[in-house]
Amino acid sequence: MRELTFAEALGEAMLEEMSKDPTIFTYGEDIAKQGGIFGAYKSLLGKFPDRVIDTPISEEVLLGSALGAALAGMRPVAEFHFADFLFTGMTAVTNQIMKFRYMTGGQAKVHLVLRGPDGITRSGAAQHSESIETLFMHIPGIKIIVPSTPYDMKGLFKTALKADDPVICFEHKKLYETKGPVPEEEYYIPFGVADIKRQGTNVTIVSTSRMLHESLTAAEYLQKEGIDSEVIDLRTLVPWDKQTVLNSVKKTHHLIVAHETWKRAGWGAEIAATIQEEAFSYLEAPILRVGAKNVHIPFSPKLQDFVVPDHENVASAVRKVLRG
Amino acid sequence: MRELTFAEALGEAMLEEMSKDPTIFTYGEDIAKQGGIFGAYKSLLGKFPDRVIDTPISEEVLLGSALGAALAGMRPVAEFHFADFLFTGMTAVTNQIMKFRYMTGGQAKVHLVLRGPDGITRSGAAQHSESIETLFMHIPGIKIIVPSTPYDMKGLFKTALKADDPVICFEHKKLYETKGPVPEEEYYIPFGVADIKRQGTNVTIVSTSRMLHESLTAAEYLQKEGIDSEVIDLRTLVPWDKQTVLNSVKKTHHLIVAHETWKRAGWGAEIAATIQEEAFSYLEAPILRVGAKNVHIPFSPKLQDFVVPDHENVASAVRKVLRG
Amino acid sequence: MKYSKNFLLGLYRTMVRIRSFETKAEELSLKGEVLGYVHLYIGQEAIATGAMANLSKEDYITSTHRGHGHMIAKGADIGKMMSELYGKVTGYCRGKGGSMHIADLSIGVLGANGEVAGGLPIASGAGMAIKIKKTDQVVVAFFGDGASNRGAVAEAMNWCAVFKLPVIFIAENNHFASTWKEQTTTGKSITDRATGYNIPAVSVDGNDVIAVYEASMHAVDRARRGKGPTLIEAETYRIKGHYVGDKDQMYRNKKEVELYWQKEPIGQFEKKLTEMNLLTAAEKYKVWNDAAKEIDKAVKFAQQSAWPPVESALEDLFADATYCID
Amino acid sequence: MKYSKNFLLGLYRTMVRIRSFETKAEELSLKGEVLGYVHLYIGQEAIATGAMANLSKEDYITSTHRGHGHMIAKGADIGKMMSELYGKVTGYCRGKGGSMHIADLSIGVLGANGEVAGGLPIASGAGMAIKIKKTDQVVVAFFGDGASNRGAVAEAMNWCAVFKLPVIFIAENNHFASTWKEQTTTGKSITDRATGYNIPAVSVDGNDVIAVYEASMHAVDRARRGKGPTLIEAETYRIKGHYVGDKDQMYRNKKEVELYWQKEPIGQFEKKLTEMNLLTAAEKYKVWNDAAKEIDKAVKFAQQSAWPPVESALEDLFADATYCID
Ligand SMILES: Cc1ncc(C[n+]2csc(CCOP(=O)(O)OP(=O)(O)O)c2C)c(N)n1
Ligand SMILES: Cc1ncc(C[n+]2csc(CCOP(=O)(O)OP(=O)(O)O)c2C)c(N)n1
Ligand SMILES: [Mg+2]
Ligand SMILES: [Mg+2]
Repeated sequence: MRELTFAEALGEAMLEEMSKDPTIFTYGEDIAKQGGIFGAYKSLLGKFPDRVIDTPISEEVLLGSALGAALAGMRPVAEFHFADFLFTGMTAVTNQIMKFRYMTGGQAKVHLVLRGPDGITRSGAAQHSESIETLFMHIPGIKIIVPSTPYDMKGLFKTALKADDPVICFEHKKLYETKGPVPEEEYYIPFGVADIKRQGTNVTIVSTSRMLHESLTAAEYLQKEGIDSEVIDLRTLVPWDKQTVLNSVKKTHHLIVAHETWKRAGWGAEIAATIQEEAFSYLEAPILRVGAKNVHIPFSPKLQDFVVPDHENVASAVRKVLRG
Repeated sequence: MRELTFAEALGEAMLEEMSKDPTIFTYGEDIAKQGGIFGAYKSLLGKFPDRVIDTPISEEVLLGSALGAALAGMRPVAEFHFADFLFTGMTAVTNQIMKFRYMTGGQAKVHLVLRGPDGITRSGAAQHSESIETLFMHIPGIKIIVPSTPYDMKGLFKTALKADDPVICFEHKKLYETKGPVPEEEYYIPFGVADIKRQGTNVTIVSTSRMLHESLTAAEYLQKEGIDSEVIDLRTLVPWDKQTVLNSVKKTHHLIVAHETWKRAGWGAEIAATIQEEAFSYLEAPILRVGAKNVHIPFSPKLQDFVVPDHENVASAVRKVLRG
Repeated sequence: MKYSKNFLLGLYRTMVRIRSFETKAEELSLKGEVLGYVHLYIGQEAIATGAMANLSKEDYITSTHRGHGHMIAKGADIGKMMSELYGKVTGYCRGKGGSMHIADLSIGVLGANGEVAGGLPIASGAGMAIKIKKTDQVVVAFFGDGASNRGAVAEAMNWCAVFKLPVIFIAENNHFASTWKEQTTTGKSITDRATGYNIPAVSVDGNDVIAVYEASMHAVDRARRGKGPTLIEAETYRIKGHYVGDKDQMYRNKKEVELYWQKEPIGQFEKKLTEMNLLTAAEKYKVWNDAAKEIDKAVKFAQQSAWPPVESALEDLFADATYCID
Repeated sequence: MKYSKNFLLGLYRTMVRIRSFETKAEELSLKGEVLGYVHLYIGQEAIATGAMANLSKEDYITSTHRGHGHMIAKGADIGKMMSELYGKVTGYCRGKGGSMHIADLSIGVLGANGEVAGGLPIASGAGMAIKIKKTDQVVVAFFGDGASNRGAVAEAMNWCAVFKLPVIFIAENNHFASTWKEQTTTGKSITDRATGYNIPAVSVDGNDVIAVYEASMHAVDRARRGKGPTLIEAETYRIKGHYVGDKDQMYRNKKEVELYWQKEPIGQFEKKLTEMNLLTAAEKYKVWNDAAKEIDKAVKFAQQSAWPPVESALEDLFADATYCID
């Protein structure tokens, strides 16, 4: 199968759906003239001049206008530039977009997509490195996609572009350049369906995005030690595929949840709390979580590596849970 | 002992500390001329005209200016009016206040307090009823106080006013008018020390704020059924008193966490995930969480009652955890 | 006057219907039948009425926390409004929204808003949609003098100016932001704010329905012709408390309030119409009486409507909520 | 000219030191020794230099993502700066901040900022503190033309005007917001934004250090006398890419960039000083040479400094972190 980068897969999803649906338009800071800071919109360069729009640095209107445009019949795709800058327009998301349909008793379909990069780079430091998907899982009203491969990126994003509800998509900065197979034929990936990226019998590792790859790497190392890991990619957090995780845990009796965002009150806690509740008697050891330490992302590379988890942290957690 | 309302206790804390420390000042929307919308500043009416300040409706500057004032040597106390409107200035909190000291390598003490009402009223609806303390537990950089009684309100707040770190205080709207004993003598309550508000042997209920009272009510009902509950008030969420909860669970072998905020990815998940990790072998049943359902707070009273938990939800969870 | 009697009486009728609705809402809120926070539009009726007289159902508006007048002037069903204020299932939002979240998408009302200035980004987005779809719709975004200090207002003005969006900003300057009179707003007039964005701006007497109508007419016309946004400041005065229940009002002088009751828009317009022999005592009586009857019917409808079933609390978050709620 | 040679050469020296630092930072960033995103101040040296010449260590500034020039002009240690850019433990932020979070609280720099316009609320708060403490300090808040479209800027201008705070807003209009030239900013000049807040505003040639110095002098003087904020727009041009690594710059014309290299502030000032016989070739050589030596020393210091110990990553979040980190 042909290979695309993660960025190209996103671009292709946009191109295909925009070609079919004239109500889709996309806008944000520095997207039209240079195809996005991480190149995600290179495929759109020179196309759809009315529907690929550079905007002022005005995040509250940037995000809030997506709601207005959706209510007026369009399907806006607003880029938030860096996940950290969702905060400069946060009220438009949490108080408006995520509440509108509910507050008005279901009067409108709020079909809009917010998307952009999250996660670490090399030395992005505290204000350009955050992963804040947990916030949108806690507060109700938006669906969350967190793809880990070009294949998932394209398929999930195409679904988002057809969805009748608000969707937020977090694209990890370190994934944009990664390559993977993407079929020529059109396909859509439904929300709420996890993908078992590796089958195994001893332990279940639940992850997403960059940490999914770290988990797969950890699984390789662990295999050499005789530990057979099942690695589940949730792919979407709202909704999240509880059943697949439960089934796996009932088989492996051990669970690790691994994400890049802070461990404390991160979404791993939700998975852990839910699974211990629903599969209590199947668990042979406590569920362990792997996540960033409770500080901000520091600038200096070794500090960053220490704060943010990688495959070694996943592997240690697995060893701990299996060997005590 | 004399009784004060929760609002009076807060007012007294402010009055005492402002009288001693000329660097404390407080500001927000509609606080100076009418003593705050929930009357928390009635005790300050007419006092400290330079240090009790009404402001424009400009939440980003309202919140962000607290950082600037702290860096310039003051101890600002900024009122956020409604927890929901933290979002209109959220970036000032998450990107500035909570990161400043860390990003600058510890160059400054960021002594500031953000405070205001959260939680439900009767028909406040989706934009005036939120509890969002979990966000500040997830993202590092601010200490969180969530008092449940006038005594705790005063003691914790006095500590906040002397702290050298950012503190956010959530005061539940339904608590302002509640009364409780407050000694005449000055006292401070340290952060990170839970208060066992009721001793018990069969089950541990961890809670805060309004839900603490619902948990105590539930405990009364349960006592009649022969269930003896221990009710722990965490009082602060960053830091939270893990040891007290662990000790209790090792005794009762059963744990319920109850909060008003959404159950999904709420702070109850953090408590549950941590305790199952650290007291796995002591647990005789899964930890259950009680929280709001995953929708917004609806306007109509019966809908609100259905979405937001009360003592009955706590009691059912206890029964379920003890009886299966 | 260059307007037909029919047209003028139409404006009058709308203002009276708003006033009557609000007077009743106040009474019912004090009684505890109407629930939640209620911010009355009394004294500002000329603004919604004058502005909306230029709009059709296809045009959009974004409203505020003080939004009943906007809804009524845009053509909302008073029964569904009242029922929503009661929290009943027949209300506009099936009892989920209440006064501060009332909306009627079918007539272009993109929501009241519990967040001050929260409507302006939404209005900007509706404007973007219109521009891309190339229709001749317009959007009117209402906000208060207090709201004008929120960053969202500045962002929205610049945004709409940059893209030449068909958005009309109407600042209802009632000189209060809850307890504060003016002191938190700088600039000589809110229209000065438009200068920085190269937006034409005009200040009008917000208690004069014709003045508001005409100013809006020009702005709407400009917007429909693709010339971009306009800011209108409508000067008025908040003669009622900030919300029902704001009793003491220690922050202002009772005399001042009495003074402004003399200038309220309906009385002024009645006087003008009477002087022009366009409104007889009988006609006046009929307008008020019709309004009263309509409101009574609405109240009865609300009272007799059912509470929403509790399970409906879990509906309406998503169009497709599969596995998203539990 | 009414200024002493000493004073003028001081300004010149500061500009040269900034330029030299930035040129070296660019080189080292391309080499990968300096880490993270680096936004160069090259071409804007006159603004930081002219403004800061009015300030003392006790005065505050808030800086931007393009903040090296502000730091140096305010009197920062170049060694600690370079070391921070390397992520070393001897850096200003112990390697935790990098270019975008550099700060020196001891000389009143309340931080660079990775968030566009993020400094303005902070500056407003420092202004409040000064007003309450009744000292004669001032605050200078720098921001870009792109930043001027964020709501925070409008909120801060109104806020500082309402409370008459000693805050000077300096808009560095380099005509670019990353890839965008002007098109996202309306208004004829950023000074027009001040009208809405009744703030005096002036536009100056930001490549003329004396012009910036004088405009700031008046604003600072006004602020010290308790008269409130001023907005200064300093017109300049971003002759380098948005950040080191912004190579193609498809969004602009190479010719335009060359043109503006003719107008860059140091060359202009050198010419002026030379014409006035205040700068000999030897003096000029010495200034550049001293700067180069200082920078070399700084680089060596950075290179020879240790990496921060990993455990230090868990420090500095709180003054008292008991039970807060784990
Ligand atoms: C973002 C936000 N901040 C604060 C509030 C609380 N609040 C509600 S109305 C109001 C005053 C609004 O004044 P103005 O915009 O002039 O409207 P008016 O009430 O005069 O109609 C305030 C502060 C809010 N609802 N939203
Ligand atoms: C709130 C926020 N939005 C977006 C960005 C990304 N960003 C960094 S610099 C920049 C352009 C800033 O332009 P301007 O304010 O004119 O400053 P200049 O780069 O020209 O110095 C943008 C969009 C950011 N850092 N912060
Ligand atoms: Mg007002
Ligand atoms: Mg610029």
